Amino acid sequence: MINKVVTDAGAAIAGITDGMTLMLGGFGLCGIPENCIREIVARGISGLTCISNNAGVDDFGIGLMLRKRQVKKMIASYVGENAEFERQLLTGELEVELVPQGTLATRCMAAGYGMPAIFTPAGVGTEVAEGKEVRNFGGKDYLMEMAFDADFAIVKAWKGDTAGNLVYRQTARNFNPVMAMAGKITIAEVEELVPVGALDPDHIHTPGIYVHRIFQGTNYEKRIEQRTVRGH
Amino acid sequence: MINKVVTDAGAAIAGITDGMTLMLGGFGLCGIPENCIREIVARGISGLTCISNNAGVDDFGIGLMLRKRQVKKMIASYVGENAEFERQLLTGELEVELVPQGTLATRCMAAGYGMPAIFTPAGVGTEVAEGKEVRNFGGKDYLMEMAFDADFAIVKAWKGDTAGNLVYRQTARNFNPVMAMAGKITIAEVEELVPVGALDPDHIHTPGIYVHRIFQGTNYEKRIEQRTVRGH
Amino acid sequence: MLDKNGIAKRIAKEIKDGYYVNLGIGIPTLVANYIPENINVVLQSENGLLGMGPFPHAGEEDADLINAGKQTITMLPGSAIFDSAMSFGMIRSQKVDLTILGAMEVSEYGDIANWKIPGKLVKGMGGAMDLVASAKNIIVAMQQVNKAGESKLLRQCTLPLTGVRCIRKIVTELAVFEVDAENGGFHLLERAPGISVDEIRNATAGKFFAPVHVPEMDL
Amino acid sequence: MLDKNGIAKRIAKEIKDGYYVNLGIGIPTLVANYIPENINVVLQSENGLLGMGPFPHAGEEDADLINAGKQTITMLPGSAIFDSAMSFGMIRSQKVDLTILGAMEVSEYGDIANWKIPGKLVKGMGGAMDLVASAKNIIVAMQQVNKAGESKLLRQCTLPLTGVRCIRKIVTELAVFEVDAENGGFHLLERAPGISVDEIRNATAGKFFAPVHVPEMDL
Repeated sequence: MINKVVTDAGAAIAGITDGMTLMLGGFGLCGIPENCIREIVARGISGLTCISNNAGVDDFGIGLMLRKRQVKKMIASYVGENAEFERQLLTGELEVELVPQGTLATRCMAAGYGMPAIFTPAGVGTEVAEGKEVRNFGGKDYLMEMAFDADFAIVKAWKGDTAGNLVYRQTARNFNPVMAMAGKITIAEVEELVPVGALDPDHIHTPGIYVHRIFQGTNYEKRIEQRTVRGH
Repeated sequence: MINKVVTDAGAAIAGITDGMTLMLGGFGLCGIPENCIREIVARGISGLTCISNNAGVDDFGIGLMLRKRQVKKMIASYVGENAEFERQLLTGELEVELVPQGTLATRCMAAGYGMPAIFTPAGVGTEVAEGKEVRNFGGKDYLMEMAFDADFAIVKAWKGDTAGNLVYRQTARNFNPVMAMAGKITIAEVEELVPVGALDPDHIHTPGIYVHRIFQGTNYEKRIEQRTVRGH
Repeated sequence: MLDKNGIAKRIAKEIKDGYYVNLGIGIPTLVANYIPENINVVLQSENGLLGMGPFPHAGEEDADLINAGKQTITMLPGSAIFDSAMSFGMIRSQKVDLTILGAMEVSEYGDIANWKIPGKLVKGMGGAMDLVASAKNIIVAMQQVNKAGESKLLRQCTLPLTGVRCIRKIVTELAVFEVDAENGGFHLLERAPGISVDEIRNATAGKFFAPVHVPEMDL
Repeated sequence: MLDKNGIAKRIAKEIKDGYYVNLGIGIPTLVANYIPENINVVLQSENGLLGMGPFPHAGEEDADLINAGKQTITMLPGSAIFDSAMSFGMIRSQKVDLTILGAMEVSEYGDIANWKIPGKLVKGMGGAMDLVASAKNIIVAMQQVNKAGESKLLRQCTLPLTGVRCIRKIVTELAVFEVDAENGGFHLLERAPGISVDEIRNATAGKFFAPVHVPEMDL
């Protein structure tokens, strides 16, 4: 019987090699696949193109991969909060493609939904539009943006079952469901792996058909980037 | 304070007038907005264009509207199981636009997601492609299909809260979430209306921002179209 | 000559462990009865369900739980519910490994017609056009010969098309074929028990190819 | 001259009962503090939340619950969580009634620049380009004059654009403007308390229009 469950991040990332394109779920440090990132860093896989909304911070998330110079190109919407990123960008070591956040999300969804391209008004008239087809619908201009093509998508969910069904928690959902749909191979790491039947079919955010490998992660740090609390 | 809750189907369908375009959720008779259909029939609103996956059966669902000749045009993917429909189609009283089911769903989603058009391979090389732009991406042909433009979307959910958040039950979900996103005005009828806070934010299928009016329906028949049971 | 269940039984052998499968209405639905128990297969129903189970026991039918044929069904453990856009999203992105559906006609180039007979009432294509345009792996389950004795494996389809050059494999009451969409032609792979190559050739209106030795189906 | 809180307070008056509102980082975030209690407003955070509440009490921060500025937040009753595609779907389809965001420059035609200073490090546009391209109702909250004393309300933006002809209303430390995207021009609507029309004119580099009588803001 085919089994999607793998023991750990080491087994999960089998097949990820130098030069591949990876999607990594999360928004800032929220809902990022900590275990897989740790393992990719440990193995030193390099020359990677990473599609992710952000690039982590200096010492966490994708920032760990940047520090080890494993990333050739970053496709993201916002890459602040990262001095090492800045250094590599200014020295030309790192290539960066900035994409409006909604365009980024929708290009992932397009891949998962088998749509080769989508139309969005975001970026019309700006440098984001350079080289792209502009098309008018109903008096408004839209850019045609292409679906992403990623070798692996790596996502983090709260719970998952052995069939690969995933449930996310609060805003740790963010890009994870759209990336889960979009990888040629999708790896899910979850805080809690449960048997089939333990999740309500009505509550599943990512159906298992999109998930090829799943494992229960360990030692989640779940770091908070901007700890803000209420005044008195 | 603005209040989305209306008392009943009568109040919910206020503003629906002759000649409008309506989206109606459901698949077959599963998950259809029974209360609103009943009310539209009672009022005799006519000349309607209905976008719905199916056209009901002779004496239930959209079939009730057909029987009263309220529908000018039906946009659907499958319209069998309906003798009166057949009669009106053959006499030319009823206009029909048949749309592949995935195209129908995606044209709804496109409206809800602010995408003026989408690309799908469904129908390439068939009569569905007539008059449509064909475009090749990566060696494969796709049709460009336009987002729907509906005056009202009328959906049925299992539970809803007073903020308009909706939860569907099992396969009664079907087209309801994509249509809920797509109407200029969206009406939701629910089996159970609950106060805000009663639904888990992680379990909401349609966020309330898409829903303009909501009410708790009555006398749900929930008719089964093909009752099939297991042999011994 | 195979009956409907025989066709379904033969098709079931094409299903591999771990497959996600979409079964059309008619003979394809019967395939579910012949899936080997030692493999794990998940059935997709395009109205929005993965993990479709058998029909419910009498009295346990639920109006909220139906398949794409509008029949009452059950869910197996590990099922997931989703909306129609996502359902066809996973079909278009080829996450569904195998699609099995019926046909009125198939051409030697793999064109299929199965949704409309001009002059007769049109019921609509439902999800068939999406499925045939998107699936990487489609098996057609059909009667090779109609009631008038005419072959439905043709040089060209005469009925309005559902999809173009999309069918690779056909299982009929007589045989299993592979379709050569490149050069055109029905390549005979297997014979139904007791059926001769000549009988199959005679029932095939399109270009027909058979190797010297054609094995009988192993059912 | 208004401080940041003054600008936020004035903008809060633009928010109507039943509005869904997206608040950008900086001054816009402060607007939440001035929304009248007798109206019902739902805040959207584009990372995937409707119903954003105030910051949590110390000790109740949850790493899984942040806003688009990556700050820990809370949810109010009636909240809904969704993915990034749906979040920008509702933005593009104009379900969000009002977007409030900051700007480095605005042109007299309503072009906005707020994401990039060439030669300085580029942090990225985040969701700003999607928001300005889609929202039907955008208010810019900004300082009218930079630290060098130069106006940021220009004939043409000098920085790379975030969006074209999309800004209709601007609230600064000095005034409230309406932008005429058709003919070009900043139309003065209100003065900050104690600020004269001339002071505002002098702080506006783009075409400036003022009626004979310009009311003072009602804060």
